[in-house]
Amino acid sequence: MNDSIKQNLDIFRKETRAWLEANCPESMRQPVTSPNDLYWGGRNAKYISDDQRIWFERMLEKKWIVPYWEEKYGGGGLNNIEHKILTEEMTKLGCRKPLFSFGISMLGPALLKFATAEQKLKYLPEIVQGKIRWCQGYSEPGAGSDLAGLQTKAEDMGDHYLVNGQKVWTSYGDKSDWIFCLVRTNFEVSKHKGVSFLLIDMASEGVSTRPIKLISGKSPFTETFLDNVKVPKGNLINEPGQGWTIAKYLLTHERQMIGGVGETGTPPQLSEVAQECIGLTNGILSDSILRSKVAKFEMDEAIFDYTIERIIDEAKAGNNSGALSSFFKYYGTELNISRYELMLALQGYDGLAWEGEASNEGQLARLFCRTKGNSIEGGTSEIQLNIIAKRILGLPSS
Amino acid sequence: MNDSIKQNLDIFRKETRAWLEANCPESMRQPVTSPNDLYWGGRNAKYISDDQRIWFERMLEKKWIVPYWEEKYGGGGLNNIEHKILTEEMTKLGCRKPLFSFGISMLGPALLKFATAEQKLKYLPEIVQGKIRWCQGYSEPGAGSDLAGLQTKAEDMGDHYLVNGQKVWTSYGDKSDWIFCLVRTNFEVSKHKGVSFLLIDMASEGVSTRPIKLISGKSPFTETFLDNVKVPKGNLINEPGQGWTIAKYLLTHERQMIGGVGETGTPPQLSEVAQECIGLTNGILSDSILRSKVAKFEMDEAIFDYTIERIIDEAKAGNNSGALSSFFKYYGTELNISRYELMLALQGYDGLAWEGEASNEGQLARLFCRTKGNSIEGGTSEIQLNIIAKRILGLPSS
Amino acid sequence: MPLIITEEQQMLKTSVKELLKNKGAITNLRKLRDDSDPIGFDKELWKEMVDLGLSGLVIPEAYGGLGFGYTGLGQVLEETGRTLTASPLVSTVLLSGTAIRLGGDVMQKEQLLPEIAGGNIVIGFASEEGKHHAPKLVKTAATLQGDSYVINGTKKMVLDGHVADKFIVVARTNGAVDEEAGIELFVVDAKTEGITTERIIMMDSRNAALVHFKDVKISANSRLDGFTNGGYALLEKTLDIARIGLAAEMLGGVNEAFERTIAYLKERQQFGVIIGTFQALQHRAAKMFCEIELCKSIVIKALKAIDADSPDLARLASLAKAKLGEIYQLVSNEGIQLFGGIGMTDDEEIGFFLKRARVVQQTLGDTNFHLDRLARMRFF
Amino acid sequence: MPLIITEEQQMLKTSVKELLKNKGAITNLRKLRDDSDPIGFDKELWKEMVDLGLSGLVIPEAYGGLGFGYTGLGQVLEETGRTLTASPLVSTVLLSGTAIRLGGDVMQKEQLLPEIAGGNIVIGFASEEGKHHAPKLVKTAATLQGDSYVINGTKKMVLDGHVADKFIVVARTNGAVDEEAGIELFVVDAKTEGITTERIIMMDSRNAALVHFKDVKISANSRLDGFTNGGYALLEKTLDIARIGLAAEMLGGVNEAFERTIAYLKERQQFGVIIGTFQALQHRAAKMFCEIELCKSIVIKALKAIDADSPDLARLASLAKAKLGEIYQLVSNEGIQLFGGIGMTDDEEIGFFLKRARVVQQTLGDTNFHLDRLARMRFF
Repeated sequence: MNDSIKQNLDIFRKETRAWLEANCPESMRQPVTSPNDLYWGGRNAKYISDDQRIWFERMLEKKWIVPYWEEKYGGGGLNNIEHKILTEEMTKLGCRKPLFSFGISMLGPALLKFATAEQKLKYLPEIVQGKIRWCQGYSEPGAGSDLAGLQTKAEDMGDHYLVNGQKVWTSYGDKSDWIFCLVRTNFEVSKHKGVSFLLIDMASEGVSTRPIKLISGKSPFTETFLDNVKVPKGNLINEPGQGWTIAKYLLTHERQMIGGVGETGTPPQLSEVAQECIGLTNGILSDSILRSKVAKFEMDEAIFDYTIERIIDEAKAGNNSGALSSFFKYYGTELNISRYELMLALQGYDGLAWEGEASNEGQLARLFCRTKGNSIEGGTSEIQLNIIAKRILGLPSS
Repeated sequence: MNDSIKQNLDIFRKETRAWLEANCPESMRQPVTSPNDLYWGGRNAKYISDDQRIWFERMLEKKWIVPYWEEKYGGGGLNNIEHKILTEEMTKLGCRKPLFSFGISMLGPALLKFATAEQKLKYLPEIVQGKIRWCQGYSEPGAGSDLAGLQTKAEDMGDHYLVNGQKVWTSYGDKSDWIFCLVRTNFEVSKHKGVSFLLIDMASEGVSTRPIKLISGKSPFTETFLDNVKVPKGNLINEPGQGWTIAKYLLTHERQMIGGVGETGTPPQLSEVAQECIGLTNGILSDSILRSKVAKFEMDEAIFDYTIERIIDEAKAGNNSGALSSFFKYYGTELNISRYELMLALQGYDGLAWEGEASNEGQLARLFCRTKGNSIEGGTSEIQLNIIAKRILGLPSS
Repeated sequence: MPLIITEEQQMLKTSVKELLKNKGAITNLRKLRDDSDPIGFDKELWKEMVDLGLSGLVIPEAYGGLGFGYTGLGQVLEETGRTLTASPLVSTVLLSGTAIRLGGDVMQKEQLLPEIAGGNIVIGFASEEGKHHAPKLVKTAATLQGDSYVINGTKKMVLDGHVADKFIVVARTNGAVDEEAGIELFVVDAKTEGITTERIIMMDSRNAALVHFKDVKISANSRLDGFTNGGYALLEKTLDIARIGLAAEMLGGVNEAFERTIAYLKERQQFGVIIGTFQALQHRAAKMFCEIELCKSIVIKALKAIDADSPDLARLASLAKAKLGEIYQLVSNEGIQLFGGIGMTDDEEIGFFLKRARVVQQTLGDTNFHLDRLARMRFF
Repeated sequence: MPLIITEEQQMLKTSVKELLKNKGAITNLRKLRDDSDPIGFDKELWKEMVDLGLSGLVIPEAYGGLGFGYTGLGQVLEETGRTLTASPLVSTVLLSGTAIRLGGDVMQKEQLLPEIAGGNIVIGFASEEGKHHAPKLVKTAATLQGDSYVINGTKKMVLDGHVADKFIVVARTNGAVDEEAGIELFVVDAKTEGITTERIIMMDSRNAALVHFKDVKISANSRLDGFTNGGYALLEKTLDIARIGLAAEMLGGVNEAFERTIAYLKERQQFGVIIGTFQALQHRAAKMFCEIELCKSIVIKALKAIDADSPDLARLASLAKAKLGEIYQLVSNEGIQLFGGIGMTDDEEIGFFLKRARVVQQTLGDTNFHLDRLARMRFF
């Protein structure tokens, strides 16, 4: 990097910090403690505070809602290095993201890669402005891991598609404005080839949603019903039959998100919980059977963290270990499930309450139940093991 | 049962006991401590003592070597109840079996069910008299669990078969006189249908054996090589192509044997070994991690014993639970493997010696190595799990 | 004593299964939960269970019961475990009924056992005080004042405690916390002054109250003093019997969750094939099958030991509770995982087994507690 | 400090791999075993290893070594773990060399380190006395008499002890058994009067002698007294470094056994199909893969911590030894099972990994020991 570029970047960093310090309200620099703290935009958007509105509006004006998209789409046109500097400075100050949006994280990349120029100009700026809240419609009832087996039908009616079918596991389906869907436009060809990628306005007649209640209680998921929904043909992205290619591209983005979403702070250190809940006899945990399990868990937890460290270091050194995302997904979720099994064992009777203030409305029990989904969502543990066996170890298919 | 029959049986029991007491030498009433204590018969038979010879000869004369076979085959013609009484009385007095023989336990049942009258009269009396020591030739190198994939070829040469091939895992192949073999007589038909059951004199030209050394050291197993061996056509049992049916029938007998063979006395109680090897601190085992493993093992061991008890009781009550033999094989061997892993952990450095007097020539380490074969021989653990999944749980084949 | 049930026990089991199939099914528990039912169990169903004699199964005929034995009660509990039926069977019959039968004097028995057999009262068993089951951890004091005891303390996890008519209260007349000597059991009327209860709704949608005793004055003859070796021995024996009863209930849950999972494996398709054909899932199913065979054996063995008054009761109780705790956890986890996304929804019933498994695991000692106890019994 | 090896370390690893591929292969160990070789390692091969500088890797340049560091030595040990090469690398370089480097005074270092680097001597590390690794369990006494120490006691599991030229002996100058204070390390010439050795052939076909010290008189300046915090601290630090080195060796064994098993799964047919297509086996293989990823991480993390003189060394050493012990056991068991009958034969090499896994598991503390130690470090 030559000196003048470096100098320019130093200036950019200084200016960025100054701007953030001047413009990001104090309350928008506090850690997020619940999903309700976030601003999601959309037709029915509500700000939880004036600070939140001010922060969003200032960032929008600065074009830093999606700083790395081209300016013609409402982005800030920053290059990779500038974007990295901005992110670093925001992290340093603790600035919240001004807008949370599946449009930015999931739909946007697909549009940029696969949509027509016209479609990009129509949808991307709306995403940046937070006008439309998007949700994702891939999974269907009965399909589970077999995403490509989807049955939602989009019939070509000349000037529009007539869509019939049902989607499940739509995050915030009841709060979203539009849904990007995988639909089947052709039943004659092999299952992967008949799939198309379609954008549907959820205000259209025939669209309805129903919340899904999980074993842990309420959830952000809904079912989405599509009943004779008319969709303009221009809402199809790329060619008919390209849906699977687009979906695969997007799934990599989704898998990255699952790792980070829902994490609020670091989980409690099990050995400390153990000391508090079980007590010590002669300096060791009074329940020696549980002690053994906690020790084994903490060993694996510590070494899993070093493994993340190592693999990042290897990647930096140019040692790309692609399919390892399946390892992280599998081992990380299994560890988390073990953590909550042990938490429940350590808390004993106190961990079993489901309602009431003392238990914070059954917080531990509900979290415990929720972790059981970790090894299912985003590709089951079995799927991850299949991928490791085949792609990494090269074991043959039957 | 009417009274006169009952009276007769009481008389039979008294006479049996009296005869055994009068005729079974004291030294033949001592527990067997090593396979070398057993009399196996055969062309090169050696008695380890006069008592052993006397005991065999007296039982032979009494026709109680195989008391339940018909007299024309050299048996004692006892019915089921009489045979049960004899066994019970022998057990009470601790009488050893006068003859150990795969001819009695494995080949005999097959001959009785599948052989011609002539073949029965030729082979069965020789078995009873201990003249011929038989061994079994099923497995082949490279076949493993896929028994039916055997490649040993028996070509029909008009007046004889010409046999070429190789067998492995023949118990005491180097000490036996004849081998009963599965051979392929037809390569045109499906693999199960081309198999025949052939008896081969191991003194024939072209038969040779080589001992198999296991990871635990020596073993009773050999490889058996069949190199242009001429076998009379009369040595084929039943029709050509019936070998698989006969083998399946025999395998049930073999699986029963594996449970019992090699067991000399009850294994040590792990918790006692633990107390001795590890010691206690404040009344609990000083190594609390090992304590947890030993406690879990002893739980499963105790309950496995109750399971044997329960299933016997259910069977007595007419509740026949056929495919459960796979459960016993699987769980029993896995338990035994765990037992020796724990023994090794408990004995620490002392359990690692392989030679030398102090360790009784590495007894524990060798036993440990040997247990690794338990989950392979007699149908691998994987095969047992397949059987349970399909036959008991009714899960479909792919 | 063969490890099989008699024809009579089988008949009982079959009629209970019939009764619960409709009236005690999980839909019932779900309704109680969604309606925030103030009682927490179905009183009408309980009446039918009483009419079938279930409340009197282990109460001697002399006291209005059937004297049918615990092996029989175990069959009933197994069926309530299959259907996850909430009822006072555990609190009133298994725990309190056993304590009174073993430890009551003639007057106490004559007064209370017929009421239990008749299904007229609910009795909460108030023993627990800490986060974990710990029978010796008794801080609650029973202080003798003239011809009364005055009770002070707080009890946790009192099943059906918020609707109980009476309590069996474990309290200490002397000795330090964690000492066996001084622990005694008392019968206390729930309406006695100084008692307050807080209903706690548990993960499994059942109730377990927090019960506070503040200067609760009861007559000195409320103590259960009829057991040979004193209060703590009475408590331990009552607990061992109840642990075995819970293990029987757990066996029902294990069997039901497993059978539902196997049925699902046979029907569910992924990638165009029945998922039950996948070998990795087959092996997991087969391993669960093996473990369940062990579960069946220890439950029947332990139930028979109660009826035979075996000296080996404590060891068998811990084996049963430890093993069933381990396997109910395994089977309920595998159930959710193999049902996949649908298993995570509240609409599907498999999740109810997960929740019941975790509550019953903790109740009267989890696998860790009982493995530790087993090790101590063998002096290691 | 990124968790990757440098180019130099990679080059070293590659040249060691080349050397051992032929000359240090398992056939070599088998030959030593079958010939009942009196030394127990291949002297010629050891000479070549010395020529490559391996004996001097962790010895400072000032004392004739390369000062290359433990991360480098770890790469070498990993390769000897793959080939199961028997050599004095563990006894003399990893254990004794480290103790002298850390705890010797200038004279001791000048006398001994160049000899080690030059591959001229074998030094047995004599610390163990019980059935299990227990650093504080030292009964062997070193009694000061004038300007001599007199050593009495018996040491177990002294690697290469029967061919050692010298010993580092852990002995007690005062204090009770199991006390840290009073434990000291001494350099003792093997030819000193009163020393007898008994060669013990181990399960893994290597040697670990029993060494008896009877009134062994050594000069008072044989003590390693150069370490800041005294004898026991020197012992613990030496052991932690050696545990990490052993973990690196184990990683090599784990990788090799796993790769052989995967290769076998791809080639072996049963019922007419490649067994590697069976999903149950695929999942077991995939789970092993994941565990091995963890193994790789903790080994490099711990090796780097030695070279950085990290205060976290003890915890990382126990993590490494505990995890590698667990996974070497898993992978070597699965190796035998998946090779099937052929895996049980002495002709097939997979069984050698099983045997080495069990010996190295016990050496300097097994998984149980280190999990316990980790728990104590976190005060539970």
